[in-house]
Amino acid sequence: MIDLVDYFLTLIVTAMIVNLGLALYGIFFRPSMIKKIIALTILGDTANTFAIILGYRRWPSPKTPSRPPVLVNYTDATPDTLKEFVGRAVDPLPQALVLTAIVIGLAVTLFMVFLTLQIYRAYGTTDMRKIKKLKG
Amino acid sequence: MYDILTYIGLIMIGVGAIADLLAAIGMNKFWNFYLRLHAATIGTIWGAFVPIIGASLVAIGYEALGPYRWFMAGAGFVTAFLILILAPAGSHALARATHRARIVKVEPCIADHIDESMCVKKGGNK
Amino acid sequence: MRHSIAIVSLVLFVLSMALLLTLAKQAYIPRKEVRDLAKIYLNTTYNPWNKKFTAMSPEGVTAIVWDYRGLDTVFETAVFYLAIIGSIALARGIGKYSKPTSDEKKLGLSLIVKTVTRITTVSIIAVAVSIALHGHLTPGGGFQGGATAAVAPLLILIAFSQYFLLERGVSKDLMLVIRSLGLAGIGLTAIAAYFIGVAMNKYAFVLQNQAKPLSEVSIPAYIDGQLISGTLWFFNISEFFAVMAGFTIVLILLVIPERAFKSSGGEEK
Amino acid sequence: MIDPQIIVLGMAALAALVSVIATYLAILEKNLVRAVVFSAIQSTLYAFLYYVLMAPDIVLVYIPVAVGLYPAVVLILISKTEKEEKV
Amino acid sequence: MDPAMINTFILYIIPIFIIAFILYIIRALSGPTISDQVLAIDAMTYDIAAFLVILSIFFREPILIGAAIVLALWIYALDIYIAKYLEGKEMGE
Repeated sequence: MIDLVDYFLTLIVTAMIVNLGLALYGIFFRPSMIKKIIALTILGDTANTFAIILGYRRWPSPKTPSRPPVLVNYTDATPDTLKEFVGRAVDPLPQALVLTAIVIGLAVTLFMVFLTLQIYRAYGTTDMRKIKKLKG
Repeated sequence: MYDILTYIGLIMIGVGAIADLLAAIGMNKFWNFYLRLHAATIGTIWGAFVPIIGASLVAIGYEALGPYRWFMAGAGFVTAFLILILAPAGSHALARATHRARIVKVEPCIADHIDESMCVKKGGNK
Repeated sequence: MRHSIAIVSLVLFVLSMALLLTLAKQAYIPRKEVRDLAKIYLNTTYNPWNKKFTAMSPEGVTAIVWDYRGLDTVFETAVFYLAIIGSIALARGIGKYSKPTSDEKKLGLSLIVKTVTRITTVSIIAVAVSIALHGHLTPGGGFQGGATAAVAPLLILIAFSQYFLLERGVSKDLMLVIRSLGLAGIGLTAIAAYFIGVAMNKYAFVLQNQAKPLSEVSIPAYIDGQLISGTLWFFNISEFFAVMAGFTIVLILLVIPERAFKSSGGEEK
Repeated sequence: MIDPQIIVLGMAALAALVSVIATYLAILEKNLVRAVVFSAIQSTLYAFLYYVLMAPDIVLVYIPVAVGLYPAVVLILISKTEKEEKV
Repeated sequence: MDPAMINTFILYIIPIFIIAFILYIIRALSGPTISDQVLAIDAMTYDIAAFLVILSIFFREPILIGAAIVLALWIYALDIYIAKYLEGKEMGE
């Protein structure tokens, strides 16, 4: 009998790998630049999800779920609450890295949107195959 | 005192869940965009507004959360209020744009005063 | 549906592959323990009993973003800044354009949407500011608040029109000023501890928050009994303005109508 | 009594599985507006996934970016350029 | 009231929400027109927002509730964009 928790976590990872493959297909083999931008956003999100899964931890016991890396009752904190917090909280480092990655990804996507817009204004198409044949 | 709030809240959550299920069935059973708007109304007001209010009431009576339960109840009421004003406005904008762009015809139709050509009367020319 | 066979086979592939990987114990499975590095971070993020290493912020993520890994974030802000600058540079060469002479009410969406958007915009700004100001206590921070606040001008641009924003003084130049102020705030906060150290004739680091074993300078963690976690609060506010203004500039440039480009001598299609 | 962890992670697995379908349709769809809508579905599901994986910070930054800003920006681009992808 | 009883009740409620969610997502993926899809996403997301509030009671984590507010706010923005696009005007006017 397989462990269902193991199976579900593996399922999430496998689904993310398939999403990664689909997004790569979109980036490499779809002709439209807009479709490439959409695929690129999906690729970035999927890569971020891998980092989040890396920082997850399983529930310490069936009654106590793991918790976000935020200490809630900081005003009346004692060493015991801190110990309980360290025993249950998930890893904060991947979340901190993903946080900036998402905002920078948006800025880069905005840059690519402007690039596509200027290409369309200059050449009248967003099809990569036609843009490749253009000279000057 | 808090027990009564908790019971009311749990009943509201249950009612909301069942209403949500009915709205989801309606969303699949109706055959037209304008008919599905009715199902969406049930799904947003009864299926989201009511359970969030219920969850906030449960949170007020939840002693284990400490002082943070007031924060939780307040945030829940804010969310419910936002859904109450945002969901109808959103579906209004969508329905108006759909009607203006002539994407979907009004199918079980008696009279359409905005645009008579969008109206498909029963037994009319198809 | 056209794609139904492909979808069913894709789902079956995912399910069976996951089953195989689980049986073979080959996939990465999170355990009940976190890594030792994460334990150090979690132990010291708010720890009044360990004054030498703590960041004095109950929020682990904000503490890492602006304290433990602060230099990374400063350079990431620089990357963000350069991407926005690149977008502005690409959008140059647009001629003057005027407001269409038709009725004011024809611009934008219907009256109901406009009224609801007025209410919503206020609540968006309120939510964004609360996310940014409480970034060191509850989930949130400068990036979250800035990205949240950037949706408010976008909603106004789309539900009303861009002239609604421009007539009320929210222009590209004002946003550039706010953005520069935010970036200057980040820079000043980063070197604040260093200047305090110079003034007090002690050792101090750039991007230092609380006292460290080698330097005793620390930015006060409490002001008037309220926990502000030293530099984190100032970093969050500055980053909020920088991110919000940066996105608003790009969005204002993006919705300029196409006839502005044509009137400046672009190619006719 | 069933283990609550199985139910919670099962929801996350369901969201991940549906996001595969949404991604597939977003990549393969020829009408670009529909591709953006499918991409929005995928973003919503990812946000739910992040919530279950206990990352409220990421949810707070991901929802404005992926549901609020990406579709708007790409829709503005589509309305200025082409709305069909010719394969 | 006993927290364990509340959690048990929520555990029985969760499957109903999941079935509703699956039915919504079927419509959101297969809707014949874009309007149908966006309407289904709309209903689905408000459903998820309510679900997140209930889950934050289930997890006993009050700070997780901020996600629900943000989700409820932004899905309205998606409606507005699609409506503006369908009306066929220039996006900024």
